[in-house]
Amino acid sequence: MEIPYNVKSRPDTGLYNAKLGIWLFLASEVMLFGGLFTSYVVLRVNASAENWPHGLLNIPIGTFNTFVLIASSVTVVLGWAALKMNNFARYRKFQAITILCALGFLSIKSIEYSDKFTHYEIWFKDGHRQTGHIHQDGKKAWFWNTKTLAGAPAVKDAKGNVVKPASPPIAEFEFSPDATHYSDAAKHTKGEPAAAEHKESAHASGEHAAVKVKTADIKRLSAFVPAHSTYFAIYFTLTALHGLHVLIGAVVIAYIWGPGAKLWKTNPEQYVNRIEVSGLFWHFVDLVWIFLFPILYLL
Amino acid sequence: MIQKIKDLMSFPPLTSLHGEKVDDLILYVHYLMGALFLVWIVYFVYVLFRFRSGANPKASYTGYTGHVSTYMEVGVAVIEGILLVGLAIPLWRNAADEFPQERDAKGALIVDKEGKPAVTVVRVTAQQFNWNFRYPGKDGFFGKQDLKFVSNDNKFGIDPADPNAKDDVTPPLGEMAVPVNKPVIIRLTSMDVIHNYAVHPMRIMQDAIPGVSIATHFTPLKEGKYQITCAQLCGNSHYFMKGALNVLSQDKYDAWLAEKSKGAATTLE
Amino acid sequence: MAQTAHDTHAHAAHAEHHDHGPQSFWSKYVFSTDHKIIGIQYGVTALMFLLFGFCLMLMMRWQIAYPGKAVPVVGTLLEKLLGEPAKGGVIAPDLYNVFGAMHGTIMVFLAIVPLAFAAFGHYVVPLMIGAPDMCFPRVNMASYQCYFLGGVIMLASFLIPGGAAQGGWTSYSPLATQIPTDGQTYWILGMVFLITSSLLGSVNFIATIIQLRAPGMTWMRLPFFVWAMFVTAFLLVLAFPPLEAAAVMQLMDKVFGTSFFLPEGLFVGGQPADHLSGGGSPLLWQHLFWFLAHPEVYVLILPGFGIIAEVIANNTRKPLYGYRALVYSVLSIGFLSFIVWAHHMYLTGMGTKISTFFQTTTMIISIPSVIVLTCMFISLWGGSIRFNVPMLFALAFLPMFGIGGLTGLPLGLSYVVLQLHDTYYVIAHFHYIVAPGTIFAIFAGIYYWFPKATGRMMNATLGKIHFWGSLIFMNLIFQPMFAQGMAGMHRRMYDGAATYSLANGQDVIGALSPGIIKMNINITHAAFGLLIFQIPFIWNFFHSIVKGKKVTGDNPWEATTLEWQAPTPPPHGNFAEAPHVYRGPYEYSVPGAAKDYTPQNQAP
Amino acid sequence: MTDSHGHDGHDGHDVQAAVRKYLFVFGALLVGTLLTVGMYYVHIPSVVITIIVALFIASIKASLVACYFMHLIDERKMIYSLLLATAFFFASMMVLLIWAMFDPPSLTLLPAYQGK
Ligand code: HEA
Ligand code: HEA
Ligand code: CUA
Ligand SMILES: [Cu+2]
Repeated sequence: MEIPYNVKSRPDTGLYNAKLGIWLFLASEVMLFGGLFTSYVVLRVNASAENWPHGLLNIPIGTFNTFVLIASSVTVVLGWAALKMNNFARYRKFQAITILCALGFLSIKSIEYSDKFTHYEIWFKDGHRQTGHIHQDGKKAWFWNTKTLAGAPAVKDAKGNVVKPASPPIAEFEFSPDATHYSDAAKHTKGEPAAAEHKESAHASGEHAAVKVKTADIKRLSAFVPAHSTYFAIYFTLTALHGLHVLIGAVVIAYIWGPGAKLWKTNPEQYVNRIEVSGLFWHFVDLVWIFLFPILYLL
Repeated sequence: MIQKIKDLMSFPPLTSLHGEKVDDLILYVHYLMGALFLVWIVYFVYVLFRFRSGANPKASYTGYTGHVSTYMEVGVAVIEGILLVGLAIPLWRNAADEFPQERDAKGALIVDKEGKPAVTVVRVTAQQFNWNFRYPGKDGFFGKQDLKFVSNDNKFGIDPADPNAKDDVTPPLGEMAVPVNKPVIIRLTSMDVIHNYAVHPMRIMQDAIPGVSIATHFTPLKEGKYQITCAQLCGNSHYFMKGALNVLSQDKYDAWLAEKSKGAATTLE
Repeated sequence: MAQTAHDTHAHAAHAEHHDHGPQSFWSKYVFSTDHKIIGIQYGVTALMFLLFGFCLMLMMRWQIAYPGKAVPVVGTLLEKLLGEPAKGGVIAPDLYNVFGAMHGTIMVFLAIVPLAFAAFGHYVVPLMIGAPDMCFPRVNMASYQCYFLGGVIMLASFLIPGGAAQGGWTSYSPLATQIPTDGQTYWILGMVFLITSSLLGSVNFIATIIQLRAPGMTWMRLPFFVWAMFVTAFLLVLAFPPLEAAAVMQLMDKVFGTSFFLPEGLFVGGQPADHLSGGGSPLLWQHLFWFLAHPEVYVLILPGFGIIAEVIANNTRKPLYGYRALVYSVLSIGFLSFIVWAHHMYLTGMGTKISTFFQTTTMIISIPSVIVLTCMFISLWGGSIRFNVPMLFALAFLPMFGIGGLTGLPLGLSYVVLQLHDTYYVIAHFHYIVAPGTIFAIFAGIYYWFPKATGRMMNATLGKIHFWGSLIFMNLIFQPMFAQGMAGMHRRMYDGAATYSLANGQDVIGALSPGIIKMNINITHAAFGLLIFQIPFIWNFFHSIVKGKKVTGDNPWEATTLEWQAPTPPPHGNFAEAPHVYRGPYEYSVPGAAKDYTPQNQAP
Repeated sequence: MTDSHGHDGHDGHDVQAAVRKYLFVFGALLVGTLLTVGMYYVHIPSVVITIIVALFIASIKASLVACYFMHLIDERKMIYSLLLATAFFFASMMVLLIWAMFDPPSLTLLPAYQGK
């Protein structure tokens, strides 16, 4: 016996199996991201102004990425429409753009990520704080934190061979501070969400000249990694989870586009269904980003 | 009679003012449960006997057609509603919102005939695996507390600049005392993980959660030694996290406090 | 999206099975896409976990009864396996917490849900609705594999240094993140797999029930069991993801040093934790956890209701009383279960408004449960009751669930919780529901559907021994816990609350009396008694697979629902010819009919 | 276009119209994004208004995607009831959780806590 309604819709529900399946799956995804959004609100309301950085993300890049994702959503649905009109070649073209957009989105996101990993905040013992970059041997330092400054003993494997040489404690390092600190800026422009745009420009061009910073003066040092603050924690959690969805969606779409396309010859109706179902998932991913972008970048 | 029922159900002894109401509510709910259980179990046994296949080889397609079950369901709902609206909710308002007044409108301490504070206020900070207590001292004011001051030498985050902190009293770990027959307010928080402050004869239990301060209140009615149970899993020695609560006469309490406040200022920093 | 990649291959898979070519052991029993095999895989794996969870509990009960004494029989083995925490065969406090957390986790997520929901659901639901299989057979297989992997991760975590999770099955932060071992990380990873598994499974259930009902199988002709599964699947689909979100955040806290659930000024291991950014909230975890965990407890009981309903209808030889009322009740239980969760959190500093809301919803949700039980009870009236083994378990379920459910009522009132929160009263409350409740329902289901799955009956005498032994010892275990709880004995006490006993000072008011402490020993003995009475069952189970009495027809219980109209055991694809449904599910003793049962697919 | 996109026959004309609709929605989405970003640079003095407007625009965009790209607008009742239930549970989670976290009078967040 064959499983019914895999291809054709069941008359009384008007749905084929996979379509119902994907909607159910999306319902659970709504609750998954819903849980994270709810947490975002709670943490945000809980946080004091100094502990919730503003304007550290690059808005033009974010906006551009939003366009990329929206465009990919449109090409999915256009591709599907092309197939409906039996135009396989056109479908292929549109869907190829979708996949490229997905890759583009992910690449841009990873550039943004790496930018954060090399951007630091220092809490000085005297209470003031500063953001900026750290240079070591002329290169940008990655992933430093307070512990890095203390140095580390050599790592040896079981046989006693040195796997990683010891790093000496760092007494002083070169730091290029940004023009303003987000929490200072927030104080000046009381209550405005902005304060950021000086920041952006500062970051882009007007970095102050490098200064020497003494480890002894530092209470805490952190790159803009999840552990930096609850804001970055939720930022990375949400965007990474979203990125994972983009990746999975792209893989599925690419599979259907490439090796899976044989089905078009044998069972075109089912093939179109697959496009529709993968498309539904893709639009959902887009939909999540539509909320993520203003919440994380702008508010 | 009621005491007999309570003993039968192994209620612990009762030594606080509001505890009576906790017990009453527990008893009322259990009466409801007991009645329901009894009715159903009698019916159950009867039915199993009467309609066993040996005695009743041919089942009835229609079965029971009356309405008694509907009345029972409505009855249960109504009784639950009465318990909820009539008792549970007002009582909880009393526990969570209606705190005894410690100060009058002008901010002066309210005192009893002997000039002693009418309400005892204690700050409780739980830690793995013990209890820290703080008393406000003579002025009746606690030092300001802010988590940003927390450090190894200042575990409670007391504002070092606040003069009110100077006469605060910190008895040894795990030792708490209160005067009998006077309302007590405790303000609970924790330094590390979630604990729970429970004293069963007083019928109080309250979570101690890091980052927040939660207040609760009770009025002890009987002098004596009590133990504070930690009622929330807090690590490998959770089972061992016991505190002492001594309910003393006013005189003894004053003496105790005076003794503990010697050198109070130094225990702080 | 997983569906898109998999579902439609079923077509090909079927073609392959159609020619009945010889299948390898692997493709037939391990990587099977047949819903029945998957059901059996779930069942057997989950029974193992049930036994394992029980063994963990026996070791804990030993420690509670005889604190600091070496565990008999397995003590040396424990020491060999786990090292320091089981030194000399004595359970250390850390290990006790490991066992406690894992007993809860394993019982709930790896034993009861996979048995009651996944095993019975996978095996029975498609048969009951007259479908050839589930909608997405590949997804189905993936669901079992995720479950299996999750189980392996949970088991593996026992053997890592420091052992498995120790923060209780509730894994409250900050405790769960502060314990310096990796157990919690494994727990979270395991949970992610288990969550994925139930997600895949339940999406499949819902789609199958909506799409693959046989012609004529309208919603109001569905057996009640299918309804129960339908609602359960919805609970899993919609309540689990927030826990997944919370798990991801806790994982970040644990691995990447974030502070989602950690406030400012926290001490870790007695030192101020200035490496943490702070700003998180411990209560957030509790809310997200209970948002899942309350619906989860109904996931534990609804399949039980379903099984019981089938067995009772069959063995009273009459229709269930109030079928519609039952359906609407489970629907409202499912609906309401999403908005009562904070009744687990009354003592977290809750104000009057919130507590009023949650107390009210909690009281309201008890009403449909009362209706369900009432309908079952009244179904007995006028029946011709056969006391076979499944029916015995089903009948015992009723008062046992009654006790567990009724004791939920006081716990639903916040003022009462001032006395009873986190005491053994709570332990007794929910164990009455899940142990003599759901486990009995599971036993009833196993005895009932065993002949369909194997073509052989289980031995009734052994079954009756199993039943009476289990019933008596279950009550001996859990009844005293109400008294202990009322007296103020708390759960998760490594030494069985000896620290708080009168023995430590005669003048302490309210310390636990020797009588209360002594109960620990009696309970433990009863738990060992319970173990002994499981032996007939285990033997019966395996022995009957190969040696049990062969059934003479496809319908040994003379039942009406569709699964009994399929061949025994049903082949891949289930029915010889697609069934057509003409009537409701419980047409027993129809006046004027020739037999006392009229199958759903019997043409009028 | 009920069930549309019906898998069975439908003329290219239908699809053509749909394509125009998609492009229109695409345009609307771009405009929405620009509006949100623009508003940010304009510095509306009230944070609350900024948040409300931003979320409002986002919701509009989201419903456009859901209704047209995901064809919700001519979807079946089954899907509607599913999404309605999900929306309800999501809303109750969000609202009740936030309410429960910030209402309690007996619970004071420590940093703001003033000694008495
Ligand atoms: C399957 C599991 C299950 C089920 C169905 C329930 C059902 C209920 N539970 Fe329970 N509960 C748990 C599992 C379950 N619970 C668990 C695991 C915990 C502890 C978690 C932890 O902290 O680790 C817990 C804890 C728990 C608490 C928190 C206690 C605390 O920690 O302070 C509360 C409080 O409201 C509660 C209430 C209820 C209520 C009101 C019901 C209601 O739905 C019950 C409704 C049922 C009835 C009202 C019965 C009706 C029957 C009749 C009328 C017929 C009677 C006939 C005869 C007896 C013959 N439960
Ligand atoms: C579904 C859930 C479930 C089930 C079924 C059980 C079953 C049992 N539980 Fe448990 N329990 C929990 C969920 C469950 N528990 C949870 C969530 C906690 C809280 C954990 C925490 O604090 O975080 C807890 C805690 C808990 C405690 C408190 C520990 C403490 O706080 O320190 C105790 C104490 O006695 C206990 C006892 C028991 C006993 C004696 C059983 C018995 O009823 C077990 C009976 C088992 C059987 C009868 C097994 C039969 C098996 C077979 C027959 C196998 C056959 C195999 C084949 C055929 C292959 N449990
Ligand atoms: Cu502190 Cu348990
Ligand atoms: Cu609950």
